[in-house]
Amino acid sequence: MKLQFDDATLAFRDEFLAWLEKNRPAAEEMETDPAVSSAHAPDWARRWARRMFDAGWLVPGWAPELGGRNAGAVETLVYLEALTEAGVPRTTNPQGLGIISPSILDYGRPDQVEEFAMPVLRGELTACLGMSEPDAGSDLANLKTAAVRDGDEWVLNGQKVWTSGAAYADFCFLFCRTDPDARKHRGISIILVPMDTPGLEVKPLKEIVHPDTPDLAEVFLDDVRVPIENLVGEENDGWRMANGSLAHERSMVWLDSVLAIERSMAGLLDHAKAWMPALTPAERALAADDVVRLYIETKALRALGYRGFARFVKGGNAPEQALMKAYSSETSRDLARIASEWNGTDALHTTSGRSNRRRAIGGIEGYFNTFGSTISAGSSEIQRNIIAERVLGLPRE
Amino acid sequence: MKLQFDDATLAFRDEFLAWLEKNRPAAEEMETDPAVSSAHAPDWARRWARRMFDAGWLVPGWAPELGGRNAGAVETLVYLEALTEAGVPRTTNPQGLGIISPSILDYGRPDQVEEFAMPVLRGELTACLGMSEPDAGSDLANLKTAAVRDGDEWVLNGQKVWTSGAAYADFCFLFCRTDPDARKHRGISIILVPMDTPGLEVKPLKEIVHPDTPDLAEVFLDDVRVPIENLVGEENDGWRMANGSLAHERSMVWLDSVLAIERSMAGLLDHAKAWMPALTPAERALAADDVVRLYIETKALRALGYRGFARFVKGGNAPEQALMKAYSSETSRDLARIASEWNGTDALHTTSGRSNRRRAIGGIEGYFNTFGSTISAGSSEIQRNIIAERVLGLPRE
Amino acid sequence: MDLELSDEQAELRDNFRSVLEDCCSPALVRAAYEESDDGDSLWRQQVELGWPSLAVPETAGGLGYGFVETALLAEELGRAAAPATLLATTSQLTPALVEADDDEALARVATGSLRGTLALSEKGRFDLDSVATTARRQGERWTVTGTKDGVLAGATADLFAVAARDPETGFVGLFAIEQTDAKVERRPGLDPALLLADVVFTSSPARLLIAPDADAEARIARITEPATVALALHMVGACRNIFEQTLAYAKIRKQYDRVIGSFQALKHRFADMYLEVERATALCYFAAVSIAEDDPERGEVAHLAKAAAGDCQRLLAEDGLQLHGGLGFTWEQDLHFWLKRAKAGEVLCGTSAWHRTALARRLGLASEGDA
Amino acid sequence: MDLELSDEQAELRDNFRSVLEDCCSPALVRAAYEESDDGDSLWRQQVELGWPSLAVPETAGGLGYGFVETALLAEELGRAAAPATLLATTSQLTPALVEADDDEALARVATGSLRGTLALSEKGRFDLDSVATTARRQGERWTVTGTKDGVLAGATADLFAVAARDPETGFVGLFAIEQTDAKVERRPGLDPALLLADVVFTSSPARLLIAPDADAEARIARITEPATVALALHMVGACRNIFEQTLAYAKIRKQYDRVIGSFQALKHRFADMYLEVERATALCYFAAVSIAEDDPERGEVAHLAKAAAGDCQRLLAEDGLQLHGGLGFTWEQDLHFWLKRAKAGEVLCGTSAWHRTALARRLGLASEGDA
Repeated sequence: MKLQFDDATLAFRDEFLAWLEKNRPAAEEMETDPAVSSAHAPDWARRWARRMFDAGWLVPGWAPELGGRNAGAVETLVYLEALTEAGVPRTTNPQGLGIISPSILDYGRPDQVEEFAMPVLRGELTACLGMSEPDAGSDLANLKTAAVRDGDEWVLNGQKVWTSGAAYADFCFLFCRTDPDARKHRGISIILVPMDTPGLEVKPLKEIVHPDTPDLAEVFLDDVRVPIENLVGEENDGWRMANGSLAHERSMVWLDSVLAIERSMAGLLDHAKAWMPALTPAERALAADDVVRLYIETKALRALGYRGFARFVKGGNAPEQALMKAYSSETSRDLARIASEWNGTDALHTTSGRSNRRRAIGGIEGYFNTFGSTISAGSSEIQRNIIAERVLGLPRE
Repeated sequence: MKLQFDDATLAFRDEFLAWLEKNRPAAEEMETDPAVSSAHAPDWARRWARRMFDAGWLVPGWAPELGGRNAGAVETLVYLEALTEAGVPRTTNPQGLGIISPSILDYGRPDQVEEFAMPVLRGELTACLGMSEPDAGSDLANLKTAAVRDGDEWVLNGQKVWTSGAAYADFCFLFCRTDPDARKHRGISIILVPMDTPGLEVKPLKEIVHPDTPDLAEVFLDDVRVPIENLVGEENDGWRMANGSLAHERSMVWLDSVLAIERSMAGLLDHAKAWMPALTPAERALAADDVVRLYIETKALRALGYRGFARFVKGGNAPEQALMKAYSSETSRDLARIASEWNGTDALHTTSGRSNRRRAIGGIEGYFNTFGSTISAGSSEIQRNIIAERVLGLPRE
Repeated sequence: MDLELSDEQAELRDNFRSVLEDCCSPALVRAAYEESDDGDSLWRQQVELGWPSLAVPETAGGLGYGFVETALLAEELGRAAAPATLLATTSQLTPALVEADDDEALARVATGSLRGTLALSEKGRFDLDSVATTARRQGERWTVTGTKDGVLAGATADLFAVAARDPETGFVGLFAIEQTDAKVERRPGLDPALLLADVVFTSSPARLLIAPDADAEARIARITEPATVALALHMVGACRNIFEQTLAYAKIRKQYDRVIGSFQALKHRFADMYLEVERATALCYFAAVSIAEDDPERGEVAHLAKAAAGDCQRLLAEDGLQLHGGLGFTWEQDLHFWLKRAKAGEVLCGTSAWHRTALARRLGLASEGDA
Repeated sequence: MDLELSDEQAELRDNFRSVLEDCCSPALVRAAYEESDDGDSLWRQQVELGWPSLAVPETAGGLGYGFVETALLAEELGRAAAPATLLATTSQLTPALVEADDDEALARVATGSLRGTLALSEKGRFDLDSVATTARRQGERWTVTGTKDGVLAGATADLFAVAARDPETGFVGLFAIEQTDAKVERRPGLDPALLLADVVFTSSPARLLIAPDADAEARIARITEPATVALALHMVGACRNIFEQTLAYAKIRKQYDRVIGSFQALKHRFADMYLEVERATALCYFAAVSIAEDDPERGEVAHLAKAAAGDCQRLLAEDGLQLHGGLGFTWEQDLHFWLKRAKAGEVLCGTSAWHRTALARRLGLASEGDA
């Protein structure tokens, strides 16, 4: 165990910080022209992606031709922390950069890499992930959207739901059923679908908070035709690729959550000091204790995350990953709840605009917003099943 | 809804209080010669039972020949509260008075009533309930203790566990399997077994608290022979009677829990005032809040209990009963936990003697002691299943 | 002690419920969210039904019901997530006018020609100690200056019952101020149907309801207690609706080819939610009957009720949303009306933490200076 | 930052564990409960293994390991619910002697000829402000008068490191007092293997370890921090054992013809228990390495560790016992050794509430006077 990074890692960080200082997008342009969806790339974001790509800072762990510099895991960790500390987003299209491009690089043909993956990396295209369906929820095995081969085209019919960024993305990395007779997990394929293909309709889903800037959407596919070569990987091999896609960068995903919670915690500490004078001494002690409990969770999340990361780097098992998903999303929710409960009637105020979502603290609206994480990408309930069955070896029902 | 009892009820209470004042056992004799088990009746307890029986105060709701006075439900409620407020136990053999005698009265023959039920009511005999078995736990359907008919005798073999008071009881109200081929709930009978029958051995089970005065015991039956006429009710009808037995006085069971928790709460309030000066102001606010939360639970338990009781009196459904078991036992546990957590190193002290068990507050030992209620007679987990399935109508798995 | 509704009370509650199902549908609530509809048509229907007159004494032309009935109405209004005008008028303005023996205003309430609310909270604090608004006397006339926030149904009130401090004596009194003499700033925020407003008084002419003297604090408590209990039960009504919707959903929604309500972990959570709703209901009813009978413990029960309602909203909003999954997260589903109503109640009429600290003081658990 | 054990540390931990499985079986712990056995034979074996010398600097004849290794030993001793002599000697007495540069006493610790502990707590309070025990100087000699309670392994200590206040300056210092100069009252209580005692000093001759001056508080913190973190990890070690026993039981115990571990509600509780144990372990390791590296944040980490250990014992003792059903409630089962060890730790070295309030002060969340 050790607290400090070694000299080589610190030198790597210094190099990045120096580059970042010179090349980062300006706070004003980010403020003036915010990303309003998880697949929306304003001009500054496109320029920023390209600059990162060219300098080998986009995905440091990858080869230079893919926007990286063959950095190690610890270096990547340090890089991600530095970006967060600087308040600069790595991308405004996280699914594109984190899941879709890597999957195409892993399973796609060279022409698909050229046409879809590289443009996403260079900030020229954005992508959305078409997985959830109305009756399938977290359960990919119940997928119903069908792709039927008709000559040299796939004909797609069905409906996706909870598709982040669908209204802004250039193409969709779409999971569909290509063999209606295969059972469950078999018979699923992945097809690349440009969002402007005729027959494809996006209907934004307003959320219970910030209904003015919806990010989620329903995607309806009515005889949508795409070339046969838009199939990624092998036909009916989607389930295996899905597990690959979603596992991408999993070892680092905890960091985003931890950093986000640390930011919220810093906000809560400031906020708390603002409430304190109006409270009675007894209330003050209770409020302080609520905040301290969350402070402990924040520290625990980081400590847990680092332990898991250390095991991952050593090539070992990191059961902390399943834990981190449930724990970090619930901590984030609890933090928002506590922030609102001590905020008096100010907790009833709402903000507008997507860019304000993360910044706002102390509102019940912000509390509701956190349920995005406890519900999506494997709900807290599913994470607990995973921990109990896969990590602790309890029998399936 | 109303807060006050009507005049007739208040008159009933006054009558009982006057009688109680004159006839109650003295605090000193209860102190000097305490009941050390739930089937132990010291001399004063036997005299007290007889006095209650003769005066028609033992079970006010029953007919005079059974020790009652045909009182109504509300009157019984008032009577039980008055006893508790006076600090006088209604009986030192609660299973005998509350479950076993009523069951024999309901299902037994006149000679069994004369030989077993009435002596229990008059304080001449005590009884224990033989239900749990090592592999059956709360699940009566897996009962294995067998009774085989041999001429005019039952031959019993098997083992009971968690039998309260077995070391002091005069007889056991024993559940056993009389038809080994019948499935599950069928084939169970009830037999009355004097505890001094050859072949019956009682092995006290020391608990993790107060190991010096064990109340629970294992009961081993090795070719234990009792007369054929000791069968209660019909052969193989034990399951139906069990549901009857356990339901006895169910509408009032909540009251015992509520009254016990109110006593603990009063103790906690006193205790809390003793800690407070040593604490810092911030700790004081946290301790006060812990106590206040329990105070709210105590009030809620009473309010819930009274609502359920009111529905019961009106002949309606009282889903509060299943709730009350889990909620009251868990509140009692939480109260003991909080009392120990603020008690500094004094929380590590232990007491000895059964009579001190309930009185002691502030010890971790007292906290452990409360698990008797969350585990036994249908654990909190089972209560939640019951609520979900029977009250809320969620499907069985 | 009988904490179950009498047959008459149960009938009244059922009547409130079935009428509100008709005249206060989710579509009407949605109009408050999406079209800034203040629920005027609902108010007119409620007036026709005589509901505003429910708690008005018979001497002032009302039906003269006790507080239990007012509380039941508040519960059903919460179950409907109704626009808040009637809640504020019956549970906040009416007790103030009753305490002040203002039969003239009460008569107007009874006929539906006067809507109003209590304006107490300042800077989000619901205790009299925090009242900085001043009331100044010139001869027989009073004027009030200050700002009140989080005023329930402030957007539709004709009359405000305003807590204000006489700077000369330091006592807080209660004053009636017409809407036309105040500046009302709407704050639709999280739950637009609450019709919240901040209200600014600038030397506003005020009519004395409760004189700022040594008795005033106790008299104002006789208004804030029912207001708090009604709001608590209102929240619990919203929570019970969340509970029923979530339970119904769990009985039909399938995951992994099973109805999700058959998963044991969810069953146990439903048992816990059920307990939380029943527990809060029982405490609120206990509080309501204590106030109705003017029991000596009435000062304690409002704290119990609001603290229990706080626990209830915390669990029900959280599990209700979580167990609905993505569906509950969408604007088009109605669920969020009740989620927001339940949570918004937490910061009105004092948070549960505030009520718990007040209870600690009553129980003698705070040292001098701990406040 | 790397919070996973190095290969060498993992090997050492495994060694502690396997040795303790042999020489500190549940039967040995039972002897402490049933036969007032103080674990002397265990102590002799531990001395043979050189464990008391682990944290003693090489200059004083010890192995000179850092605090991480001491913490790992404390964790494994908790996993074994071991008689507490070694825990107290390595995590309480040794840091005191190291801070005082007392190489002579350290050398005796290293050879196993000196056992000892910290005597700080009075009336159940573990903060220096609560120290009323006095230290009086006459020439070069000090005498100490006062009563310490809840002294860990006080029953077997040869030497006490005693916090006492100089009434002249008001500062608290630390003093070494021989067992023969103290009156030791054993308090076996809940967990007899903790060997707790109350210790009374009456003008007891005392050797100065840390002078009662302006620096003393900071220097004593450098002793109480490792003592607290070691105890926290000791509790977590006990909790991990409870967790593993309960998990194993849930995999074989059947109810309603199903292994109880297949019920989803129990699965989710196991997931929560697992989180609680992993979370507390991670924070304790973080605290241990911060102390080992003398990080500027070391003053904060002991609070984090002990508060997390408090949460951990609360859940694990409760669910561990509950899910074992009646079986866990019996004396003949060993489970209660760990239940009691885990819970007893909560009231030693400061409760979790006390550590949280200390953290609140450090974070600037308390106003002046709130303390």
